[in-house]
Amino acid sequence: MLHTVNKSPTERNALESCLKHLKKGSAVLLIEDGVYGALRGTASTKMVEQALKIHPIYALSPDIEARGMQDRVIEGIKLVDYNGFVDLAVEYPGVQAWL
Amino acid sequence: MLHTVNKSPTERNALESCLKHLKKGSAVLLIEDGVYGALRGTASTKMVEQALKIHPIYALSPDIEARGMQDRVIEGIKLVDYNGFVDLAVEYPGVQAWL
Amino acid sequence: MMKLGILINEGPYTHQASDTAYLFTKAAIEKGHKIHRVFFYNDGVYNASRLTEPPQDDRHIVNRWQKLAKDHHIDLVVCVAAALRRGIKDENLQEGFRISGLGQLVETGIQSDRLVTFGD
Amino acid sequence: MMKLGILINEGPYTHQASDTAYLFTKAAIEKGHKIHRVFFYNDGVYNASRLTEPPQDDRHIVNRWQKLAKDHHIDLVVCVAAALRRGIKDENLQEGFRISGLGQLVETGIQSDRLVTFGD
Amino acid sequence: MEEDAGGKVKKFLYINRKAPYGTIYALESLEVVLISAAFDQDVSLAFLDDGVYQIVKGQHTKPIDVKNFSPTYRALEGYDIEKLYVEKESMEARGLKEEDFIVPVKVIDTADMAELMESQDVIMSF
Amino acid sequence: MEEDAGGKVKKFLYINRKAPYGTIYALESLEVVLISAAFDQDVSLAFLDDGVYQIVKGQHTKPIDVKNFSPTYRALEGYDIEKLYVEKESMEARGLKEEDFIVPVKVIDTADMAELMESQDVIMSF
Repeated sequence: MLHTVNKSPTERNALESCLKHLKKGSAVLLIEDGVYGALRGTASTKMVEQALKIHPIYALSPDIEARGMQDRVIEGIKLVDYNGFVDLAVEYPGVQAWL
Repeated sequence: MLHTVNKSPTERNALESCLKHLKKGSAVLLIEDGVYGALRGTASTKMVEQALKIHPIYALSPDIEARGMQDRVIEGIKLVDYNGFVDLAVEYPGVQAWL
Repeated sequence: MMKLGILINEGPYTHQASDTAYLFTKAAIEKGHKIHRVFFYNDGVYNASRLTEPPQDDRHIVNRWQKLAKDHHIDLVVCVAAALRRGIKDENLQEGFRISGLGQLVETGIQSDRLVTFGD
Repeated sequence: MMKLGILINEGPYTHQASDTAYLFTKAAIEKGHKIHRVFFYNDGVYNASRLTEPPQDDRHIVNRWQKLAKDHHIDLVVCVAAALRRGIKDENLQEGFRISGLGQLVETGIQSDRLVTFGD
Repeated sequence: MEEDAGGKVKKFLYINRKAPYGTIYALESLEVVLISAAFDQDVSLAFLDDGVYQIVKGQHTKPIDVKNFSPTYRALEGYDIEKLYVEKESMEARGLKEEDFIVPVKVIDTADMAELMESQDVIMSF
Repeated sequence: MEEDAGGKVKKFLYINRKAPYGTIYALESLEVVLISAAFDQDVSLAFLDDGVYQIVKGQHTKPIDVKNFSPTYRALEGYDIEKLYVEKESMEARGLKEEDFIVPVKVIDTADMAELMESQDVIMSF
């Protein structure tokens, strides 16, 4: 399953709840304000780094750049553009949005 | 100042942020989904009880009843209706909404 | 008796903000306070759509505001910039609302004893 | 090549959901995938308002969807129940969108290889 | 209503993570669930995070002048929609017990909820 | 524009707690701030919680096809709106430093932010 998260982890509980519900083989894609979850040195970094040990985590680079966060992404998080988003949605057997 | 909070404390950070910014003499009014912050036995109860030692906390009873929470309100939190909301807005020198 | 300004930032039905604002405003009027203005901003501009048609058994948020304003001579102002980008124009504006500039919001803040905000 | 269904739950400009959905859908088409339907629900119905008029230097979200649909024969469906309570009707519906029932959303789930949701 | 979906039966999961009344998502999610009953699919509902508040007993919405839609969850059984799952950790963090709910539900833990999500064909979240 | 407000000068505080682009609140808040410049009031802006992200340097919005409004914060000075406050704790929890901001700001702690809020006549939050 590909899980998409579009909320900032410092404003809402969506990312935290998502990470608790990942099964083996699942991946996370951070989009929109969700990309704040991809950053180094924040209150949520440790939680994300823990999940990253087990699950691939992606972040939508257009959203990262829009927010000026291009130099702050946690090592190991893969950046994708909209084409990459489409590829992920196709590659995984389903897409679950954590709204 | 009267601070209004309309977000659930288990979904967003609004209540937590509000409580950190209370000055002596300020009060909090929980409305809409914010009334979930008025409940006993939840993950946010302790935080609210701490604030209650120093600040008056009110909850909008129509919103409490709508959500079926009438028997779960923390002792010491005062219930008000829309008339009471108006009285509080008038009594305090300003109203700050934590959106 | 006080002069109150009301700011509504969310659309009807989707968020409770407009419901709460309405019930607050009604209570304030009944208590003898004066409503300087109700200002609709952000998605709040959708509260002014004349085409709104809720289910029969549901409250009619738009018409409720309209009636309250008519009965008590309340100024219902919809922000023009917020309205244009959301498709609210004279063409679909309910009677009793008027479209004006953001300056009316700032003026509400200046002229009211309290500005009370309802949003998300 | 896959058949994708798109669900949009938020209105234009207010939330980024419709922007992301558009850019995703466009990329999917360019990659050769088929879009079974774009379904507009909740505040998503506001994406279909013909009266929408953003500032000159801003993207026109409504017309952008309309053009994409025309160029690639995409079915843009607006939920009738969600639309009525939000004041979207034939009267202010942009060409290229059609109003229909929620069953079309369930059908999209059944017929598509993937349903991708964009919301708040 | 067009109910012919070519004979396919898919597993549909409706995920409810938001509280009722503050926003319309809970109600409009329920409206989709009701419609889906006509399509003979394999439907489940999951209540987690603040979504567990949607099905709490004793909702009285008259004071806020909004329709109380919680009794509708009881009607789901009549449409053969009987798989309602509540996440234990979400329920407990809100001081709720199984008997607080207006409908019979199956209480499952986070690991089982994750399993449930993973086993679906179509997931809808509002 | 009607700018006559009877000569009153009030303290206006615009509170920014939301990130930019995911929602329109940051932009539409800024639009009110700009209009307020015409009214000769005593205007301050507060950035706390995710609001601090609004004024981070290096925003490039072309890839999401949305207008980058962050340079507009720099224009505020020209309208004599110079009191921009950032909450230290919010900034640090997001790994940001004072030099990461696109405009000069005053960094204050939570206690001072609370003081600032308390001293205002009109508070607008979006």
